[in-house]
Amino acid sequence: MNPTRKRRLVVISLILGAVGIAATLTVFALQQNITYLHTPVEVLAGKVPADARFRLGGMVKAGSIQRAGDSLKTGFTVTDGDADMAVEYTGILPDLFREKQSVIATGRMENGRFVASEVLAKHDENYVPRDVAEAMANAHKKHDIPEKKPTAQ
Amino acid sequence: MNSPTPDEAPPLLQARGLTYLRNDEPIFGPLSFRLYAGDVVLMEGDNGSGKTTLLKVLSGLLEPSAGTVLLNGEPLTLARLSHQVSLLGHLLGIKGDLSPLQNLRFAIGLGGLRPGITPHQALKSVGLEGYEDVPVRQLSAGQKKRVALARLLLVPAALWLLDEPYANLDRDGIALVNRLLELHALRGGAALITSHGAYAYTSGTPRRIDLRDTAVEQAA
Amino acid sequence: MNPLLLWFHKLGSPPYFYRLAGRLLPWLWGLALIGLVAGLYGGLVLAPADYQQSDAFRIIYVHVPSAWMSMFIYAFMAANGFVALVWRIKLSETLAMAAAPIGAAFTAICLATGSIWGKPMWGTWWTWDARLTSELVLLFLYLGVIGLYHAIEDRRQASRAAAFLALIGIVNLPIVHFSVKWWNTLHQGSTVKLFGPSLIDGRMLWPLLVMALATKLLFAASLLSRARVDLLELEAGKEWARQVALAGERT
Amino acid sequence: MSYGSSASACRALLVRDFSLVWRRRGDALNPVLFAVMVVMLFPFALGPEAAVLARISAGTVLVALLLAGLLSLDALFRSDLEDGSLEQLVLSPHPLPLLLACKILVHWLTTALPLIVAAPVLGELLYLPRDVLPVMMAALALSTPLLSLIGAVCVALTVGMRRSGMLLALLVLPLYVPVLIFAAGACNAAQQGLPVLAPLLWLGAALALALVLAPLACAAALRISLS
Repeated sequence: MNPTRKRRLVVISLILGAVGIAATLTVFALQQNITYLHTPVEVLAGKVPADARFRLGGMVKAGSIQRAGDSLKTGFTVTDGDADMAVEYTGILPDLFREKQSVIATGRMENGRFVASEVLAKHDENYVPRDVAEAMANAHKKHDIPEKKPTAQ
Repeated sequence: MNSPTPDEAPPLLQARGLTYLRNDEPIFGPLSFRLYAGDVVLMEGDNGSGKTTLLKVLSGLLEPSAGTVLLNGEPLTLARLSHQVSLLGHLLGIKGDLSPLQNLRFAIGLGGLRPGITPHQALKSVGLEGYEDVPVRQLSAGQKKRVALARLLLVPAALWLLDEPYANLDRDGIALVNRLLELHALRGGAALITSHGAYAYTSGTPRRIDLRDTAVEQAA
Repeated sequence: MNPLLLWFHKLGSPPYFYRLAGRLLPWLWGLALIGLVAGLYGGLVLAPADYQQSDAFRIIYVHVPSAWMSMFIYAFMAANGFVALVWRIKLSETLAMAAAPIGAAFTAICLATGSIWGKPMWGTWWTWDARLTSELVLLFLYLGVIGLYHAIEDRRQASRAAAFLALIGIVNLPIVHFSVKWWNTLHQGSTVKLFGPSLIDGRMLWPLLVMALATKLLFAASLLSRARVDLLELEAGKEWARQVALAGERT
Repeated sequence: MSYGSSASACRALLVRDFSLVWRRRGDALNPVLFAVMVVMLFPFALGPEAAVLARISAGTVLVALLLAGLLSLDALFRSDLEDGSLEQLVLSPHPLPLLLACKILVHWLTTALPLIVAAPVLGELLYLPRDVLPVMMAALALSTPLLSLIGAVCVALTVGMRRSGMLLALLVLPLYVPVLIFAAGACNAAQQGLPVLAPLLWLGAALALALVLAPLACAAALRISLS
């Protein structure tokens, strides 16, 4: 075999080897799941260590928002459909924060409540004109169809 | 490899219509010439006439804008070329922090060793006996050049490309370079040297190539 | 040679490209302008307000097209860089380097509009989520390519070095695109999908598509304008460039 | 005639570069000193509160090491370029990527390794929780070679320039960011008692690719820069 070809063979097999190793490690890495946020179910199942600061993700439960009259303190419940988690936050909430809205709250657990230092509203990828949304809501009410949940994740 | 008789052998180095442009300004060329085993060719040209660039193109460091370089009749690839070419540029490629011996050992590791010579012998033949273990930094400019010349002796390359080999050398040094060139030519090597004209290869009858002259075809 | 290859070959010659671009440019600028006006009017005035974000959503008519352009231009730049490195085609070098500042501008617009929108909607100017971070990295890659190009004196060597950097940076493109899918983060997923139904009402969609087209035209127009100047500079010593300069003086 | 094997060329290169570092062993410690200084500034700026410092300790150490590595990066090919050894390296009959891999190895061993050895001390200065230390060391072991490899490619692109400091930082940082994110991600996860394996595996995967691809890219970049 001439030297050029031999060299090329070595390079190609090295690259293939590296890609193989990298792919294997990637497969293992994908099995471990990197979580950007945790849902209430995961928190209640004890997947988050007690004093860890983490992001809690889910939907604001309908009718759960309680605003304190004299301060910026707000309490609400975040749900992922299976479990609920009480959240406490002091500060200005984003415009999109409302009932049935996906939110991501950063903070830690204190006495069974999640005390948030930051609440971000997650927008979903659906854009619907207001009149259409109202018409749809009316139609759903009329036919008693549960409303389509905006994807929480 | 079979060894054909010298008459049939393709030239050690052949340039065909070699041109180099920088920012679309021609640096040199088109240039055509051949170098056979035993040739020592002097490349003349003023400062800035592209001698250094030509040597870089011939050594494979730069790619020509047009034309081809053939080595033993085969087109240039860096891998093949570098086995057979030794370049001594303005920058000597010598580490000031290391001794001549360490520098030479590195050069041997990189380029291989010509049979029948040791680093000590090479240093002796360039007149640096006794300086083997002195850091190169403490040597004079001419002595540094001699270390680089010792490298040429050690590495088994048939073609020497020397950029201003006489610069920084005293009369003995110039004689030494000429002696080395002669020896190299006798052994079947070839050399292309540049000079801005102040010194010249005195022994033998060196062929000359003038860089100002475009399209030189030098038949041997 | 087959006609398509022949055409590409011709296109690669700077004087031919210079003349062709010169003929195309007025059309491109005109169409881009019309498209921008129509798209912005459609998006900012005609499109109905969103059920959740009301009027604030209208920033997508600038934000989303610039985000698409930031990636499109990078891919364009890297593809031309590849051609420039492999086949040494001068036109590709010029196009790649002319595209870089335009791409950087679109990326900056995308980041700025996203930030302006993020403050009222999400509740933060900036968050280190995967989409935002990778888009910021994209901006730095553009800046690196531009910086490297201008730091090297020899124009052709500079464009090859910068093209090489652009090629290395291309690993970032899939990260930008898939970041919202791979990591479950704050930034929402794609609304307009190439495959499958888009998650946006038709009345809101068409201005977005018009804007997408208009930004492409805008890119093409500014790219050709820039490339023409660069080519003229690069080929200043050539006969055709001298003729162009003389013709310019005469008129 | 014997041209020598590629292995002997690598050995010669390693021997030469190590003796060069040994001749200037004082300079070799500069990155470590720099990292210690950066780390020491944080308690002054943030106050000596242990809880605050412990929270940021792993990230600070990572950033300090990254910056220290960045400082020493410029020297990777600088002296070889200035004395012409780089030309000899490029012209040698052996595969340039292999030789460059050796140079990168020397760079990592002489600048990153002392930093890794110093990392526990730096962590201690910032009250790094003891149980996070092994994870941080693993993250450093995986990320510093990655930084050296990526950095070498960028240095090769800027090698011809006389003043390349800021430009080099601009080129290198976007490529360093993902490495830093995963390394810091592992440390933060460890600090909160979350699983740490995934970011480390990602770093490992990137390292496997970079070990092969970076020397090749570095050689190509160097050829462009020297032309």
